[in-house]
Amino acid sequence: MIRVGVFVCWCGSNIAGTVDVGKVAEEAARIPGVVHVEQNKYTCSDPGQDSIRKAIKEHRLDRVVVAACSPRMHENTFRKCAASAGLNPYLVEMANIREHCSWVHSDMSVSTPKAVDIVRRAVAKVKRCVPLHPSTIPVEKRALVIGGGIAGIQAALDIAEAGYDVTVVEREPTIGGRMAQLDKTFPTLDCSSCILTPKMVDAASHPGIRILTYAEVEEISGYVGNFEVRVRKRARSVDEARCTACGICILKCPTSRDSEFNMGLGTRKAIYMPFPQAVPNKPTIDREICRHFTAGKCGICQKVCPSGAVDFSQEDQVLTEKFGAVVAATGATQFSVEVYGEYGYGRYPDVITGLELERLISSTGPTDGKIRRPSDGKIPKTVVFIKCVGSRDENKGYPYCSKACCMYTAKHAILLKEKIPSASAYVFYMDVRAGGKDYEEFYKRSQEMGTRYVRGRVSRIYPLDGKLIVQGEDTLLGERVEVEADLVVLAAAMVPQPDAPEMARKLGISYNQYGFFSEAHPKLRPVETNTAGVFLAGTCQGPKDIPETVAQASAAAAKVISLFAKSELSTNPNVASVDESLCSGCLWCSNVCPYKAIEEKIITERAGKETVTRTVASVNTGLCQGCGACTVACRDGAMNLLGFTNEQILAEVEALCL
Amino acid sequence: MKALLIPGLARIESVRDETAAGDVKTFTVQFLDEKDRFDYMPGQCAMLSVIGVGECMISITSSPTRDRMQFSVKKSGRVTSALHELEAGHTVGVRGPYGNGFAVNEWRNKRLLFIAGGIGLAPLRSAINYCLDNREDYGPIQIIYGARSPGDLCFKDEIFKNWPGFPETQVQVTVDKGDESWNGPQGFVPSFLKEIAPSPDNAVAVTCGPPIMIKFVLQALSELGFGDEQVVTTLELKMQCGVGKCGRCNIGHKYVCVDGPVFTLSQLRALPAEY
Amino acid sequence: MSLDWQPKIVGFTCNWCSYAGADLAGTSRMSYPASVRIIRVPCSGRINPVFVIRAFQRGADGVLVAGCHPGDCHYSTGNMYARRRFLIARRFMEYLGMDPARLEIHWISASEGQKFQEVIKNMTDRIHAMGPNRKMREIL
Amino acid sequence: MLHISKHNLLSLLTHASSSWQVFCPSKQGSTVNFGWFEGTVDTVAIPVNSCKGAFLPQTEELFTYRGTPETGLSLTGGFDGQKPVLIFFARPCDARALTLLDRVFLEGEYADDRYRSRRARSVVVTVGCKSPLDTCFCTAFGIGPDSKAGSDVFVYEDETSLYFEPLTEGGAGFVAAHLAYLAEGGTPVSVMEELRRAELPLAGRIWVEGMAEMLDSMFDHPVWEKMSARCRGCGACTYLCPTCYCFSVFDAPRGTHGKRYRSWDSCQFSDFMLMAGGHNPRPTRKERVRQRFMHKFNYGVKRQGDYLCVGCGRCIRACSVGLHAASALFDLKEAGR
Amino acid sequence: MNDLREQLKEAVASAFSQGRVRSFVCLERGFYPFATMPAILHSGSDADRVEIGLADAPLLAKYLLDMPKPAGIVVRSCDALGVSRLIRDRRVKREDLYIISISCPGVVDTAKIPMSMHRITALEKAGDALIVHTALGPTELPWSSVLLDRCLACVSGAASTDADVVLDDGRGKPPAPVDYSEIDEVEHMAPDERYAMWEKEFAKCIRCFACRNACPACSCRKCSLDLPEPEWLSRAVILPEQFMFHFTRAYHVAGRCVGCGECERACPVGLPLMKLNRKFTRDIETLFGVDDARIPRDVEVLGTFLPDDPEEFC
Repeated sequence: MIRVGVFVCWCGSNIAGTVDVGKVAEEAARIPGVVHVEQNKYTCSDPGQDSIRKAIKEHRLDRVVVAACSPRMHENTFRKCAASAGLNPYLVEMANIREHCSWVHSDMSVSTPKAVDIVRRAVAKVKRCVPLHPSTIPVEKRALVIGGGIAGIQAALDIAEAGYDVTVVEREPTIGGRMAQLDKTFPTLDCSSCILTPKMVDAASHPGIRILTYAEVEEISGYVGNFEVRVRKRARSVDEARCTACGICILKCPTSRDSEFNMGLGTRKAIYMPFPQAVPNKPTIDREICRHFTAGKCGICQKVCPSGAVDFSQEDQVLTEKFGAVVAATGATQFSVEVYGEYGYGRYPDVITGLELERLISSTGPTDGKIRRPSDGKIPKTVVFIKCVGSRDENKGYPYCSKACCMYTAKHAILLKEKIPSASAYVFYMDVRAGGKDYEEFYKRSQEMGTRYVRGRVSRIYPLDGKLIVQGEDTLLGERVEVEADLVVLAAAMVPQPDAPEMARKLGISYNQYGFFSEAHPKLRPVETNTAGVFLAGTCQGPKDIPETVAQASAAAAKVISLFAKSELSTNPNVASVDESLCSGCLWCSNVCPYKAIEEKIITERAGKETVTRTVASVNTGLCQGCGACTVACRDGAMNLLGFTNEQILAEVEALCL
Repeated sequence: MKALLIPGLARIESVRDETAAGDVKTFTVQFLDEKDRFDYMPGQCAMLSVIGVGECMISITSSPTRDRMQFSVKKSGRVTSALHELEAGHTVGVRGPYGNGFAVNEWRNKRLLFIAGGIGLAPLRSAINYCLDNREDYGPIQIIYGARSPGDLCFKDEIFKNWPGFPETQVQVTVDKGDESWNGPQGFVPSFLKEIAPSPDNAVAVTCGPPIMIKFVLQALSELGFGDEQVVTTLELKMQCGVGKCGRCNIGHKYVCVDGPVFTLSQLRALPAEY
Repeated sequence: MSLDWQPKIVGFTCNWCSYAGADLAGTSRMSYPASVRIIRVPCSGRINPVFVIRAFQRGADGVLVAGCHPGDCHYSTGNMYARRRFLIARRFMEYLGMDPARLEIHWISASEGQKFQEVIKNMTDRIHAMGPNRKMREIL
Repeated sequence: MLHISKHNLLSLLTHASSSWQVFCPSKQGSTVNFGWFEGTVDTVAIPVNSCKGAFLPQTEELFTYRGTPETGLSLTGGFDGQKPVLIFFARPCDARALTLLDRVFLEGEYADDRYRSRRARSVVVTVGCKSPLDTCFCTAFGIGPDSKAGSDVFVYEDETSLYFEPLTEGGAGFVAAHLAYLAEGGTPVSVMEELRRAELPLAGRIWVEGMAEMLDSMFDHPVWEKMSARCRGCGACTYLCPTCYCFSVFDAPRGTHGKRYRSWDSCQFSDFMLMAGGHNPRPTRKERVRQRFMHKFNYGVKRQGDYLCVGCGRCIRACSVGLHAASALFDLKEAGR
Repeated sequence: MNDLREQLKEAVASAFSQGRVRSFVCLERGFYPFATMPAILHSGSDADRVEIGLADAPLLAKYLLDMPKPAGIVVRSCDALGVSRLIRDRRVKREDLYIISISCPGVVDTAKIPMSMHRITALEKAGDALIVHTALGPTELPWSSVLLDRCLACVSGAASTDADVVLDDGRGKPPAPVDYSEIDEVEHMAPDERYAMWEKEFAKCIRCFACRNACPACSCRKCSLDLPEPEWLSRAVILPEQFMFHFTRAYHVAGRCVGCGECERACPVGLPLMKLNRKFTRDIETLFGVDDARIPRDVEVLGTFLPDDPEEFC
């Protein structure tokens, strides 16, 4: 006989505060099949779990219902707990009486009967649970890191250091990412390149790391341990093996355009390296502007190249390779500040973004590290910084806090004072957020150096006699403020890459309403995604500064390493399953399978006195991710989803409607 | 007028596992309401209900000479599986008695040969105990019983201890395949029967078991010289009402539920070969 | 119908978005009427329209089907099939005489706790105004 | 003879429905069906279904239970206090079919209490068949447009009126209860004559004498294979047949309560005989079609003493592939020669 | 007409003689001389039995399931769609079939012949009329007034071209214009009124499964509605279950119904089943931009999607 134990959790007062737990327990005891009910203050705690283990043994329980929080929170906890008491972990079902009940209803007279219904549903389902056993799949111990910024570099180095091969795919001609564009980093003000470029070189020279630059991931199929990835390595038009990076080609190239690396503040050639320390240190021909490709003329670079490395005939290479894990480190980009018409970005050349200022400050930048304003190259005397441009603004930008801007603005103010001691700096801000080691001190330092922080929004900027008049309000003093500025710097928010949703689809992961990739759990699984084997590092997941990015990259690497430490993986046993006796073999199920996990199978069976063969559907449990779309496509009722069977769902419906 | 298809409620007094595999259980039941209780004869059946699941026809394995009604049930379908989930103290539905039962009165003073395989001993057990309880009315009793393995033998207390203790009563047991604990005969029931070669003189042979066994036992019996009138067997078909109304369990014009389940071989031969 | 009659709404939600959205409503303590009872399925593509009929048969006054926004499916395409299935199934139920307001289909993401709250509030209000469902309903 | 103008029939039935449950034909969408009186009646068409449902409803509750086997149970299934059934406008074949059902459900050791209590006080009002259909062959079974077997009241219909002839005490009671609607006088002699002379188109083609005996030796005849080849395996013929009565019993659990029902079942369904272990004694349509016609024309004669067919022709109209009692009798006759 | 029949007989006979088929399903004279019924032939010598089917001709596709292969079939265009359905559902293989397609002027529904003309002895098509012969003499009825409902929505009376033999006498009924007015009518009713209408219709349903068993799109080895567990459908014939049954049946053929109307013809109690099926068909055509959803496709409408399918849910 089925013996269900129901464990009703108080969750301190989280549940017991608004649900009559005693009454729930009392009603649970009346449900057919329930032989044991108990209440616990905190069922997830050690004593709580112990009591489950004890009850399983004492009351010979063969099914367990935990009426507590969301299964997304603790289902695994209780499955492990049951397993440790010798019960198949898939004979556990949770009744979510916290998130779906006690936390959303305050009236006990409605929340208690609802909790009882929820428990009844769980009992109805668990009675139809059968023991499930994970199967195992092999793991391809090679990692793919998408994105060669600091997150990708760090993750690649850590994984490679653990002895596993890593491929880094970067769509720019060089790795380095955003960090390479920065001058100094807060709060220590050490030189960004000085700490980044050694890592770039380390990565490039590491025997376990292969870097594919100027390359993009086109398609990812397969599943954890066994991803198949198609990468398009775009034609560089330069034979990397022959090129000696002498730079003559770049020098002689007659065509140029705005430099992306310098945020459009300088130019680069058609054959170019984004910056001198680029890795790989090989030029790339931008076929969009190269006259050889646009007009069929020129070819100077080829003529001047001493090593014959320029190769116009190079074609894109498409590589298809297997990987066991993927780290998405695709980074973020800068908010398009043009939408703030009042700031005049785009109309007034001396209104720039933070990243542009970085390039102006940087010694490798277009001004060789001298802060000169773009309009006339003059050294600015008064600089206004405006924070929260595109962040914390539901009207024109995004509601979230971009997190790094407070600190980089403080950094900019400090650097300004260092470079131009006579300059004065104004920072218009909403709040200063300086949580983080040494951050508050750093912010203070910028104040101590004379930066004037004005709490308030800037309402308008307009040019007057070579100056920019910045009008705003000091909300602390309640007065209008007007600053005659030479340069205005907008602290633009970090926003997701425009193609992040497309990348998410390739990766089979979800993303939030802004386009940042979603982690599996905001607190407990911050670097994992809902697709097993795909991990997140850096700003693709949300705005971050460098230390946080690097930490997350290492965390993602650790996840990959622990995945690779196993020679095989056990798979989620909640997969589709075919009742061959019912299957008519129409294979409509395979049409709707997103993982191509359903194949045709020929079976032989006795039909009366004859032996006949017929076609049935067959599920590859390694590929099946358990979505269940096939079950609805199956009219025969032959396709079922283990753990979410038709029987179970119908029983749940019935239990809820009693 | 008594409602035809409404079971009386009965309490399960005890549940006994018969086989090592746990696929056969014997349920002893007691009606909750005395007015639902009914008298029956060996070989008769009753509809057993697991209320909320369904009903199935089960032969009554106890003898009317004993006071508690018993059913031995092999787990095979939905209802019997649900029945196997029940324990002492639980409630089942019982209605009956149905079927003709064994012609125990016609067997008086005859030599009785019972041949059973596996759970097929259940209906015969009722007759065997009935005859043993009226021992003086019957001639020598010979019981030949077999199962797939020693663990599959039912009613072990009776076949090994109780029955052999009666006068002129012989129990011979075989298993298809023995194990280390088994030192008795091995082999299938029909060949075991042929080895023993009981005499057909003034005898009635009663057999029950899996269809394939019955088929070969019937052959063996006629080889041993048993006439069709001397051979009795029981049949099993899907039943829904038990009272000859639902139109399901017919073989030709005979309904197993009311005209059977006990048939002589000569009666069977007169029916279409549908079963 | 008594004044404090509370409709019974059976909610089928996908595990990744809508169930999580309901969780978020919980963690954010967004209160809503205690009318809905959720059945968690992996994906809206797992929800058989027949389940909806069964819910009405057994006594549901309303049914909510919820999944990830199209494009955001954890399994990439499950909700696309769900959308097709329910586009026609919902019309068909209406054709059979079911009041369309009793079956609602929404895309609720994991971050839309508030949307979940609003959906339940609005649905409950509408169904409350209509009274208990009697169509297709079994009387025991 | 007492008679009523056709115009007043509805008021009579409306009145009758206060003391009887009236089961009569009425137009339902595109067809005329027997069913419980809901304010309309159709006296012209022969309904697609038979009136057996008044006594053996397609689905009926046997009992409601509360509790569980584990915690204890109570059953409630009271069946009494219902109004008696009035079949209004059965045809002679229908009335005769009820007498055959009676043999199954009322005779022998196990009478069916539900059937009996519905049948006990019932009144069957039968109308003479003035215009038999192309599908009618009741005369093959000794029934005719004016047969009175099984009827309590016989009705003669002319252009304007219905003439009531009570045949039994129950019938007389029914007529007596409705005297207010009935006028005295006249005998519909011409209608009677018409009924007597009515000729059935199939009469010459269908032959049943000796059929039962002939079938004794035809169990393994190849004709079954041929006949069943076109069978689609649905239950239309059996469900519409006035003499088919097979049923199944099943439970509908709903948590800690539920119901046990019985519902018509059909020997033509593949799982009718499917046993728990997976064995099916009638695995193909051949066995199932044979069972149906053997039951009608052989087993029935042996058990109930008569053919379980009244030649109403409903199976002819029901079957989309022309496999019915008439074709079967015809084919079997050919085969048995 | 006779020419066509002669050609057909010949084609069937030669299918056997050339060893192309082991069995052949066609129509033969029924119990009533003017009606036809399915016949499964096993030898060329039976070819004489073959009839074209003027009246009450059942559709044959589904018989292919159980026939010894290779199996032959004679199809009119509606039946050809059924065969195509079975092939798409992988219940039969095209290479196991030998298809003879014939043109069809429409099939008479004898139920549409007025009662007053009973005692039919023979039926005859003469131009645009049906001549009903009875004991009282012949009567002429307009051809279009006596056709089966399915012929009124005919895809095309011309012989289907996906066949091994095409016999077209050029007298096939022209395609019927698509007409969803009966669906519109129901849609224009108030929900309660609609519900009441279906309640009344479904109350007639005796759950005999004639519709399912006749349907070429209902070809599952074991219908899920027959399963005891899970109990999708209770055996209790009560209204909630009738709705469940008719919803499920129609939903299972949604996007797969070939519009042959055989379900409706098979229904012994006259349920307007095509009103259910065609609701799905129409919605599928309008919602998903499918052109004539009756035509079987390699990927079923519900087995695919478009990212920009109509978005009504929010």
